[in-house]
Amino acid sequence: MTESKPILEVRDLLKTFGAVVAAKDINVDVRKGEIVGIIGANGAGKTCFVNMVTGYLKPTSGSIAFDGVQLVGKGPREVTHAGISRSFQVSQVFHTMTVAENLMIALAIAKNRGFAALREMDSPDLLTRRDDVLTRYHLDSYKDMTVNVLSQGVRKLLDIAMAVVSEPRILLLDEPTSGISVEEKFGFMDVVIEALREDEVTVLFVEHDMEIVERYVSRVLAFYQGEIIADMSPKKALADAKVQEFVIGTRH
Amino acid sequence: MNRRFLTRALGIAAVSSVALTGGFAQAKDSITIAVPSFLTGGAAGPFGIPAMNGAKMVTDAINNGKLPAPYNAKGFGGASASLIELDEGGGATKQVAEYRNLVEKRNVDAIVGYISSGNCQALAPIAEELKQFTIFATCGTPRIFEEAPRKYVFRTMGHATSDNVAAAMYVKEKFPNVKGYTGINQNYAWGQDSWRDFDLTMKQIMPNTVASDKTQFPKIFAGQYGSEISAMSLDKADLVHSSFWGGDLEAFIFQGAARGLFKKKLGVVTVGGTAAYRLGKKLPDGLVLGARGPYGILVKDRDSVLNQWFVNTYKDIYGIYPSGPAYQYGQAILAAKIAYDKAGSDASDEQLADALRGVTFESFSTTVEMKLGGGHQAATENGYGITKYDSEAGENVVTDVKFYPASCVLPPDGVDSVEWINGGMKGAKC
Amino acid sequence: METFLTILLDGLQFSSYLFIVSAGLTIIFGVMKILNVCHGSFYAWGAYTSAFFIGKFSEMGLPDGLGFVVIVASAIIVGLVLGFLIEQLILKHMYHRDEVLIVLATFGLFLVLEDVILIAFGTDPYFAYQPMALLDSVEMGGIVRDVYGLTLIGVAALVAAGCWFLLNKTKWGTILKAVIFDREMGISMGINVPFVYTLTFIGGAILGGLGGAYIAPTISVAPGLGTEVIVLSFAVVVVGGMGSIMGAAIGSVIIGLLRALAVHELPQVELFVVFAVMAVVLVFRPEGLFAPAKPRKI
Amino acid sequence: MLRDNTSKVVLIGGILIILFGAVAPNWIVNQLMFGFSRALAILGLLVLWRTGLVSFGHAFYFGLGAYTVAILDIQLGVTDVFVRLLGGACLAGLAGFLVGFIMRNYRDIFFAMLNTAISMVLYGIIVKTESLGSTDGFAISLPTIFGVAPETKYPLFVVITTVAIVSALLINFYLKTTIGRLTTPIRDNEIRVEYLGFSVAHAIHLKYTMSAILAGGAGALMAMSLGQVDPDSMINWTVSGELVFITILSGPGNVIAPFIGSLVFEVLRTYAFELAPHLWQLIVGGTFLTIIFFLPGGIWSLISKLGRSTS
Repeated sequence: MTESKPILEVRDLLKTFGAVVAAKDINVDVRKGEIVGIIGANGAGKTCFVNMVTGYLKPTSGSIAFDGVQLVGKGPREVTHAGISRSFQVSQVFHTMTVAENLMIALAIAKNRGFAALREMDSPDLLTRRDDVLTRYHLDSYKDMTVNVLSQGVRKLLDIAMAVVSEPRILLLDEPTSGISVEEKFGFMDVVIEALREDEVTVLFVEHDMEIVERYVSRVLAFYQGEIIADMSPKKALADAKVQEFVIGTRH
Repeated sequence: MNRRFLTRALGIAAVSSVALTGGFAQAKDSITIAVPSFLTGGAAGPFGIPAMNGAKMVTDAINNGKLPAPYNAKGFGGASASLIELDEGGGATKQVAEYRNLVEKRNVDAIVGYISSGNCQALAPIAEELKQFTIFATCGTPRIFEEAPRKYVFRTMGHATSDNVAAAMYVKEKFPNVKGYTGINQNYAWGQDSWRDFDLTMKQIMPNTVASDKTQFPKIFAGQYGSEISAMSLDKADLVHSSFWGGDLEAFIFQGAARGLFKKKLGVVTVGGTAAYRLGKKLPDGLVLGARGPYGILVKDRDSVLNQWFVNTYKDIYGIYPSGPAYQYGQAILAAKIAYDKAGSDASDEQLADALRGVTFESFSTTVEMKLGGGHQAATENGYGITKYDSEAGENVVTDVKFYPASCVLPPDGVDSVEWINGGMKGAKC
Repeated sequence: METFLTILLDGLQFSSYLFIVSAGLTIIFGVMKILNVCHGSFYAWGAYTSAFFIGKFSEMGLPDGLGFVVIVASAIIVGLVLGFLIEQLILKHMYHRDEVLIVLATFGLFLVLEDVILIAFGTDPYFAYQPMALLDSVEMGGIVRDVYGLTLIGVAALVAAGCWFLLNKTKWGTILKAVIFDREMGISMGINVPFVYTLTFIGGAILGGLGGAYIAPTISVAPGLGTEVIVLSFAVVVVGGMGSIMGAAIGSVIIGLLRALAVHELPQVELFVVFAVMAVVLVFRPEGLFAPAKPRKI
Repeated sequence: MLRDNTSKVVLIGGILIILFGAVAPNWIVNQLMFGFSRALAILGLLVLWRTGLVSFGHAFYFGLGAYTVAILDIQLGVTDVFVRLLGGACLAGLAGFLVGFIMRNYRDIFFAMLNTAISMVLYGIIVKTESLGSTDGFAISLPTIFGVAPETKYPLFVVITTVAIVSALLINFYLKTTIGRLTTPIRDNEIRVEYLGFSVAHAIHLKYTMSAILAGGAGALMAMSLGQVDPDSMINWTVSGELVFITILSGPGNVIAPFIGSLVFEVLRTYAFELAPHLWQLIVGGTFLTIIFFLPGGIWSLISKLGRSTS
């Protein structure tokens, strides 16, 4: 695995808001198939990092290369087209539409690029794919329910499902288990990670819960005050003094 | 399911259309006349309501055979008329839609009225298209009968040209020392035509006067004229011409008087008759005032039987003297009676038009000759006077009233007004 | 020089009138995010109420000076009664709905109130010349000006100063600014937002009524006078930046002066100039010259 | 394209109405012409409304379409109904495309008001320009169809109804395409649409341009069926308000709704004007408030409720 070329190369990333430094000296390589956990206290710069990689925020300086393509300066849409998707800390779904409709729109946008967008949306091919995704993300039973009435957990599943239908090569999950009860979270993560492994997606996810981190990730990035203070295997990281002090210790 | 609803809706529409159109097919012991006039907006009080009052009063008198001779025969060709009052406001396009409804849905027999030149100009071609007998009562633009020959459309009073030619003649006669003139007129057909005719006539008959290059054309119903009054006060011209009417005129006189405009300049208001009654003491003395012909305050004291009947009856019913619009609508209704009396109450639109074309009749205050526009456009005398507040009577009067005969202030039939004025008003008999 | 002074005075007089009316519109927009189309109705009701009572009092032989009391009282009564009723009966039940839908509701109200004026006051115009006659006229820049018209400038300055003081020097101003900046933040700070809304709406309505009541003595108060006003004050607010008092002031001055200049020098473009200013501002600064800062929502 | 129920109803209903027009009294034909002409503009506003955008200035495009017909008629003597219609729709569409570059960046109340502002600029220009008819506007000659000047209004009615049917079918189809489906999603969550890989700005720009074309076509047809244009009835802000009113009255539920809503509006106005000429604004305004408060889904929500309970 180590001999393969990194799919995502982040070099000297800096982000400032006026006098506030939100991220600095960020250097990360991610290889295909890795599942990377991003940990850190609130305000440590995790979401800022995700936002920069996915084009929501423009870095002050530095570079982000995805498969050799420079991402800095691209917006969310172009980053998505390049092959990077994301989910959100607060699920970003279409709340007055049903689960099936949400997925259908996501699929149609992903598959009907360009003038194909002017074709009728409900094609048999897309309907089959939609049902397949519904099954893999255990969303069958909510199919015809409006998002408004669904629990946070189901919304987050839908959020992630919508992010993967474009078949991204990298997926960034921003706190996938936040808002999900303790009893549900392992089941939830099992569903997600299994589905993602099937598709061979490279995953980076922001997480507060160290149990989740230990169980699912192959590598940990620990953030503290905008900087990466540890980049190592989960076992090492959890034992690391700095991580214990600045990440786990301050965790609530 | 949707199909069922559509057929059901169509069914309802069809049934209601039968019910609505069926109700009107009956023998002609009664006729319906639609009377459009301003019922809302700034023109309603000074113009629309008196106009409607005049129409109602004359119609009532005709229905009951109460008009003085020679019009004392009961009814319109024997039929009694009921009026449909409707609002003229909302713009020409809306009026076109309403007009079509009047003709095609409500099946009125005649349409008598309209104050705004914009409306008349829009409706004339529609009336021709629908072949509907229509008498315009008050509107003034000469374009209506000069643009195209009309078959079903009539106007029973003189047009803007006579107002402004008469105004210029009056100025020449009474104020020969005027050096220059400016004007404030509304920016639509009426205002533009009025200013053009006044300007051209002045150039002909008082060639030494200078026209201002900064004449004002505010939007109709603007209401505030502070800057315009300043601009005109600074202008070198010593005469201000205005064809404002209704509320706009009252606001303008009011704001101008407060700022001494009419002390420094000679004010000439061609449609001032309504304001004379309504403004009372607030109307400045010394304005040259017209009423778009021999109507309202200018003819209050004419002692013909018809005029005295009109003035006294109006005063009895409404408590005030009749102003120009009341006369003009009354006159148009009278013309309708004349057409019906001649053609019969069940006459077609075509027969009615034939009956009115080219007639000469004695109206309440004046003689009306339908001799222009191929017998569709009236020619009447036109006159001006000078305002003065009579403190004893507590009301405004006009002094130095002078009338000019129709043949003096209107072009002969078939001659375009602008060409006529520019050609030195050939054939004018003053 | 004469012309210059005249244009300046004409312009300022018209600006003052525009400002009084648009200040109310912009305050309501700033605080409540409502583009209040029936602001034109407040103006019309203010004009009618003051004209009606000035006339009545004059008939009763009361001194004409009372007219000024009537003007202020009319504005307050119209604002209190109409503003309160509309806010409580209609708008209050719509705050959870789409902003644009609320605009439409005020449009519906505007149509209704136009005809209610007809029912209440009839179609005949009213003249309330007494306060204007009382103040006489003066000669300035070679022409006669009515003093009443000049006092309009003072009234506008007073309104502007009052708004500035209220916003910057009182506890109320702090509360208002918090709600203007971010409603949710206001709620979390414990501000009684519904109450602030009611008071703001009434305040804005009073200013609209004041515009009408004060201008009434100089015009023929006739049906339909609200329609023109709403468009003009709308132009002012768009130019100045919606929700900004400062913007409304600057917008009024720009539009007022340019219009006066047009009337004097190039009368043909008089109406067009108002909208041309609006168009230019829109193309280069679509949110207006002084759009208030907005909180980040993501 | 014609498989769904709505398309079938549009097609069959449209043909029935064309047949009905042949025997209906003139005034009903008139009302149908006015209603269907205006409904085209509402169709465009419906697409915008589903996207969460309400324009308080579409009289700009409506008026552009109408005045294009007037100028074509008066300056160039063009009488052909299709040339006039295409001229009006294309010019409005072009204007909409250009203005769209600004509009696509605005939402909510700003979107509504910027549209008003732009429409008022056109209004100011026309009212003050004598060669554009100023306040009076123009009378428009009756259109010819394939070079023939028809004796009655019926042929024009057939043209308008056909244009209405075709537009309704096209919009109905558009709303089933991927880009056409991006209405509620944009209203619900623009960020997600961007992250799914679709440009919200482009989607809105397209919808805006479409609505401009439809409003322009509506204005052109309205001008021809009325035979008159003037700024107060075609471009003033109250006209924009009227268009939005009919949109709300119709409801966003179906492409048939604008046609029903427009007809109801015509009938409402005709009778309000007939029965209470002093109070027609009060009646229209009151209806408006009632719909906003008690029938947020518009007339269509009543119809679909009725349909559900009978079928």
